[in-house]
Amino acid sequence: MKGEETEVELIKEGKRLDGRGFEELRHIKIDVGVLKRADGSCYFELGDNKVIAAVYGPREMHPRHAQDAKMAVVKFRYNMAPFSTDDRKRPGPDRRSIEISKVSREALDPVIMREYYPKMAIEVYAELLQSDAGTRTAGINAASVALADAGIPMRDLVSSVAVGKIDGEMVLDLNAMEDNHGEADMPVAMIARTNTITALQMDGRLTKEEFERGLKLAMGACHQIYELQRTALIERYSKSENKKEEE
Amino acid sequence: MKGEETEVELIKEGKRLDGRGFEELRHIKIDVGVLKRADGSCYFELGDNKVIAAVYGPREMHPRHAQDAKMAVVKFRYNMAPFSTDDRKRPGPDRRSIEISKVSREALDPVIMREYYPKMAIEVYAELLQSDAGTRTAGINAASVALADAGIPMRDLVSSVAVGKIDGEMVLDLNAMEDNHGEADMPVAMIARTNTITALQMDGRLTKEEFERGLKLAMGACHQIYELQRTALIERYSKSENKKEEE
Amino acid sequence: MKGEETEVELIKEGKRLDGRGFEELRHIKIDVGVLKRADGSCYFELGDNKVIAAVYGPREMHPRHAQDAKMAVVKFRYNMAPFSTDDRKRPGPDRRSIEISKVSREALDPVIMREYYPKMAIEVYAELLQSDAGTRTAGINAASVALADAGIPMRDLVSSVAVGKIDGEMVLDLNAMEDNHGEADMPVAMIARTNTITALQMDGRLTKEEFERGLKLAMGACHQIYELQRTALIERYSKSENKKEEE
Amino acid sequence: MGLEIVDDIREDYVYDLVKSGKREDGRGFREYRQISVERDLIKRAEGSARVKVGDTDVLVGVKLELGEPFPDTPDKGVLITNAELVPLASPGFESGPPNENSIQLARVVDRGIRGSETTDLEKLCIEEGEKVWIVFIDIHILDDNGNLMDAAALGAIASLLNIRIPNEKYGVTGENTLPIRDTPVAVTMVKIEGNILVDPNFDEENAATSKLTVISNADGTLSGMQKSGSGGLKEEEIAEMVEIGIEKAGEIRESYL
Amino acid sequence: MGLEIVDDIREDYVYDLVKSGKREDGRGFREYRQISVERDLIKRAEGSARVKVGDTDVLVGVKLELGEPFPDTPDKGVLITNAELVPLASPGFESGPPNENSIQLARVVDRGIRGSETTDLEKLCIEEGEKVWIVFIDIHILDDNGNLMDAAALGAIASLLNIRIPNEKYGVTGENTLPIRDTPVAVTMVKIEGNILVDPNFDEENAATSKLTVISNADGTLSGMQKSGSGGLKEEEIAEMVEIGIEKAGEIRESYL
Amino acid sequence: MGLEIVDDIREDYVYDLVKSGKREDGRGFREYRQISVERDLIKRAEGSARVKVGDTDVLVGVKLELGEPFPDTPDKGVLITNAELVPLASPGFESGPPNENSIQLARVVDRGIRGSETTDLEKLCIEEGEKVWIVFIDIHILDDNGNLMDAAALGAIASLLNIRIPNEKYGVTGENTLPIRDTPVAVTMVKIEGNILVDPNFDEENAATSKLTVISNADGTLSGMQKSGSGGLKEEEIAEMVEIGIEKAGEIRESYL
Repeated sequence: MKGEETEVELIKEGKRLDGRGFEELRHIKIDVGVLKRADGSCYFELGDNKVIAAVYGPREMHPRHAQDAKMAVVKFRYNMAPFSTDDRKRPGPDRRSIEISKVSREALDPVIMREYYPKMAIEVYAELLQSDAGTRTAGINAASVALADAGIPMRDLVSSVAVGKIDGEMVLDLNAMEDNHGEADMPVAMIARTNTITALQMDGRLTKEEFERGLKLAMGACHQIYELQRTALIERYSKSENKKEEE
Repeated sequence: MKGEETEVELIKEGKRLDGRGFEELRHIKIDVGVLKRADGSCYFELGDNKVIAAVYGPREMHPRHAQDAKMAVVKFRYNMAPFSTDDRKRPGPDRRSIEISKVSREALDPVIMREYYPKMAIEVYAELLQSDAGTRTAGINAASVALADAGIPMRDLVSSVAVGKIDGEMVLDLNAMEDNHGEADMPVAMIARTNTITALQMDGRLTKEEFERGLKLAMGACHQIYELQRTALIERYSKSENKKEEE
Repeated sequence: MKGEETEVELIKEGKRLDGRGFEELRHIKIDVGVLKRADGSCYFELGDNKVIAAVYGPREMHPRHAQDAKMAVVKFRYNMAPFSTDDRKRPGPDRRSIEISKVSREALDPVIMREYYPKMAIEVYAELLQSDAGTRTAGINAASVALADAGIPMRDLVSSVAVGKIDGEMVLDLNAMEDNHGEADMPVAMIARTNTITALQMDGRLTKEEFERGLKLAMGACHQIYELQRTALIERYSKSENKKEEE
Repeated sequence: MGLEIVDDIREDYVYDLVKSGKREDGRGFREYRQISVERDLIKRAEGSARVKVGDTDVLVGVKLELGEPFPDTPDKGVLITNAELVPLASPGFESGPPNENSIQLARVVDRGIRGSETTDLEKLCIEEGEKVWIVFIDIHILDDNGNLMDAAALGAIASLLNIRIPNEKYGVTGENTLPIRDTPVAVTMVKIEGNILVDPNFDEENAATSKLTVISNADGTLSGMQKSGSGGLKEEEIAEMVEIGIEKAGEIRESYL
Repeated sequence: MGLEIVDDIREDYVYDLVKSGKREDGRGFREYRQISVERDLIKRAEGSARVKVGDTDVLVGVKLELGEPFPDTPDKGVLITNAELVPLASPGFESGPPNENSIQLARVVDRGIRGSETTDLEKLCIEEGEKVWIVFIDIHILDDNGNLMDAAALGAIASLLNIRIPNEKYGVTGENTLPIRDTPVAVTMVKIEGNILVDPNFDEENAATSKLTVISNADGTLSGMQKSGSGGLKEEEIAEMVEIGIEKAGEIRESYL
Repeated sequence: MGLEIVDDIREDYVYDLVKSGKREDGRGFREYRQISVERDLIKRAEGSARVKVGDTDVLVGVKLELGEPFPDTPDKGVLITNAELVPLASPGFESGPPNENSIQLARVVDRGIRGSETTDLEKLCIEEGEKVWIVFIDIHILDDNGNLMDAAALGAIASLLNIRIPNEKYGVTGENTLPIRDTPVAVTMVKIEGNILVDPNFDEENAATSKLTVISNADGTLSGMQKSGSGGLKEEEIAEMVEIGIEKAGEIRESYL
């Protein structure tokens, strides 16, 4: 969405350049509990996006004056590895990653039972190892699973995906090529069970009708992702159970 | 005072380029209580300088180890808006603004009854919205009134003005053109009632006699400014009183 | 050791360019107690290296959460003055100085009786005023004497020197010319009385045998430096004694 | 701790009011506070606007400087939007580098302008790949009494509408004004106790857990949206907010741009 | 305070084990944990390797960009090694600029590569004094379970061994691979209760007061060494560590490079 | 807290002494401590001077590098003055970026030099608009026992007086010395209990609420002035201080420059 003219033809014979249909997600791969030091962790692949999320906590909140006497403070840090992007990304937070960290934290806040841990911190880290558009949605999906893996009490999982407009069509889950040459991009996060939207951003230009269509499309895909997240957690849980039994 | 030769003729037929006499101030406009969130505030115009000052406090001092057990700590932050200068100013403090903040704080310290509020902080912010030489004096004038508006106990107001040397003459209240091409600049702050100098800087080259003449000139002008500051505060006070009576 | 070819002939007729033999130190000068404000201090010259070290403490450790409940924390700050190098050094820590600070602190830690001062800080500052290769060893030597001058309880002094390889030969105490065009550089710090190595770095390329020869060479030179450090401290001590007697 | 209790009481007060269909300042749920837009106050800037929405007070200044284009858009000018939540404006703001709130503010305003292709960035190119105008939109918050977003966005577009390009100062030739193709307007709403309130004041903003900013253009299309806050929104609530956002933007555009 | 007691107990546990000739994970003193090297996982990078040593997990990516050479080496490319101990990898890591541990990690890996003259920096020059390849070696720690140094150094050399030079992307001509002249391997050892243990895990690293990293090349020469920790080492201990370091490096080189 | 009480006692001690016409170190009110100026200690610098005023110890080094002029003065060299209050010099100094005290110190020294047009910046131009000498005056404080300002200013002018321009190192041609047109000298005074004391030591500086630095030139003109501290001064006190400042500057100039 760089305000560029769409010079590239992104849809050919009813298919997108990577062969997907309009309402088709990229391939998704979820591994739970991939890190040893973290209290919870998740590796999430969305097409060529590769992200690892880790959760630490609840633990003491520093600095003290930032504690909340009534509930845990959730910290979220979205970070791109220097080699994750086409041009090397300078290490450290930039304005984009600071905004994404805020949006991601607010996407997860509604499901975390923060009131259980007054004055504590729950820290969530999402490291982008490879990026191909949609990184913030991949990060939220990974973080949601990592929170569950860490045993943080949650009302439900959060699932996230973007929709966008390319060549005049509303399509699901833009890749980098589509994002760069498309007309609009709209990341959404949702609590699938209650259809509650917890993150919503829009960028580009859409009519009201396109927006509404896009939102429905995203919500449907969030349900798909939610099932994949649940399955991954159940597998992980049953593995640990089996391990225990073996012992 | 950039060490530049005076190539520009700054005085013509006994008048300065903007038509002022040697001992004439630029127009001054003072509005008290212009901000709602701040505990006290003041908008001050000096020619083309536009500054807003706000005061918060007394309130708890952070960090604790910077508290003074015997009196309140005054913080002063002089800041130029990015659009206030000819070339855009990069946001954030630079060396010049850090020095001006120190000088301005020390100009105000002598009148603030800091001993009333041990361990507390009194925070003063001066935002320069448009600059035309003399910004630090405008900032001190505005801050002094804002402190009074915030109800901070004060021994008196502080008034401030610069004098300088242009085309060999000592004149009052340099504008940017005069400052850039003049031979010396000398900002002064004073407690008018007791003729106590609380800030004094000099830059450029002056004889002892020129310096003494300049100082007298500045002191006289501080008395004028003091009257304007008092009038503005009285007006503000009577307005509030009227309001109360109407209720 | 910049991975550069050795184009410069560094050894002529069995002597180094500055006339030294292979196993010869540069001239060393040690002055103890050169600063008044510091609790202990030492000026150390090693050839053209000039360094002043100062010690403050034991005193309260800030911030608190960095305190160690069982022993004092030693802070070490190696800093180059902007004019100490061929090209002006930008003020402030860079990656090199941060690493050297760590290595120097760990070189001194083993001799400081840190367990005497739980929760306290012992601060060591080494300011490089002029540099000519071997600055970190000069800094460690100076700091070690300054710690003793400050009366910090120590098991022994630490002595430090570098060895290196130039024109195929292992030599002692490289100067800048030798360092820039040499094949390897290896700074060593040692507790002379017990022959305990407390710092060891190597950079360049050495065979195992060259390394072992180099280490022996460095250890021998550390004994020489140790004697000079002791002598300087004894002189300082006797001077203070004489002063006392005179009073 | 004392302050936290006060915050709780204020929140409860806002909730109770809203439940009985009222707002602190007597407005209707769909009603903006008094808006004013003053233009060209800052003569050192190439464009400026001071926007007040109730007691919220925002000064936006636009400066143009010559610089190099980005390598991937060699024929376009550069737009940089920056917001400073200076500590003058609120007891909660602190000195220091931009925090997440000021960054979000700047980036949402920026995206609204880009999304609508408000400025024709190609008109800001002087020499392809070499020299273009860099347009700095600086948002300076003076008094934060809630809903900085709408005030900042309005200030930005109002400033852009009449900038004077400083060709002479920089010794280049070209047109002196910048054609503005659209006028994106931001409308922010919060959800409190199931009700949608436009233009939240400070207490309402604090009390609400969900906030949505909807940026729309003269033709009713959307050019930006941002949900914030630690709560959720339902699809139908969002639809309603979009509806309201477009309508209110139209009213503001008509009155103030 | 509670945590400190736990630390003490863990340390004592490690000491007791070592005294009885054992290690937490059942290894021998001279035994590495299981090593794995996965290459080219990151397609945005010109070279990459994920190295696991036991549960320690490090991802190294190499990116090449065009830039200017240093003035004193106008005919050579530039090598920049950077390490990020991101807070994802350990409860003890914090966000923020690189601290002394990450700086030391990056600098020791960097010196190992330079010392062995692994990369022929002259081959990275495109136009003398004007345009050279800048090689960024970025070490991204994912899981710190001890001995980051060896994993990072192995990841760096494994990444360098098969980088693809992005000539096309930058519109220059030249060879597509970088000849690697040597393969420095780092071997880290700690001294605990008078014993030398290779490849310390997290608890062993914490319990030990002295650590030595020995970097050596295919021909058995040394190209880097770094002692760390607040304890000392004897000459004969160092000699033994160098011996072990060279031997273990040979084994790792053979199996994984 | 303990420290604050000590501070109070020291302050009272200084007050009592001054009231009875005395100073801690036995000096008269108008008397400087012993001054020494050592030149050219630092051979890596193009000029240097170590100035001691009593136990106050300041090292100033001047480095010249080639660089670009400022756009508004294309035919002039650039003078940059920087001061570092390194934590070695005082228990009160902290590591980190320059604070307001070090910035004030550097800026007042800098203005003194500029005000007197000490250096002919046009002589430092090599190629108009392209290449000029950048003169870095770096003030490095070694021991702060009061009155850093006078020591730093004296070190700066003493360093400038005999700099060697490094034409050869940078491969340019030109004169090897810099003509110095004037010799500004700073004299700092404090007011304590109604008395004016020159060259305050550390305790006097802490005890005084008002301090004035007067910088003057060989011909008795003033080229800089700075009041600091949280107290006020009367017109006649300032006049007296200016008088003393010019006189003392003359004495220092004669003895040490």
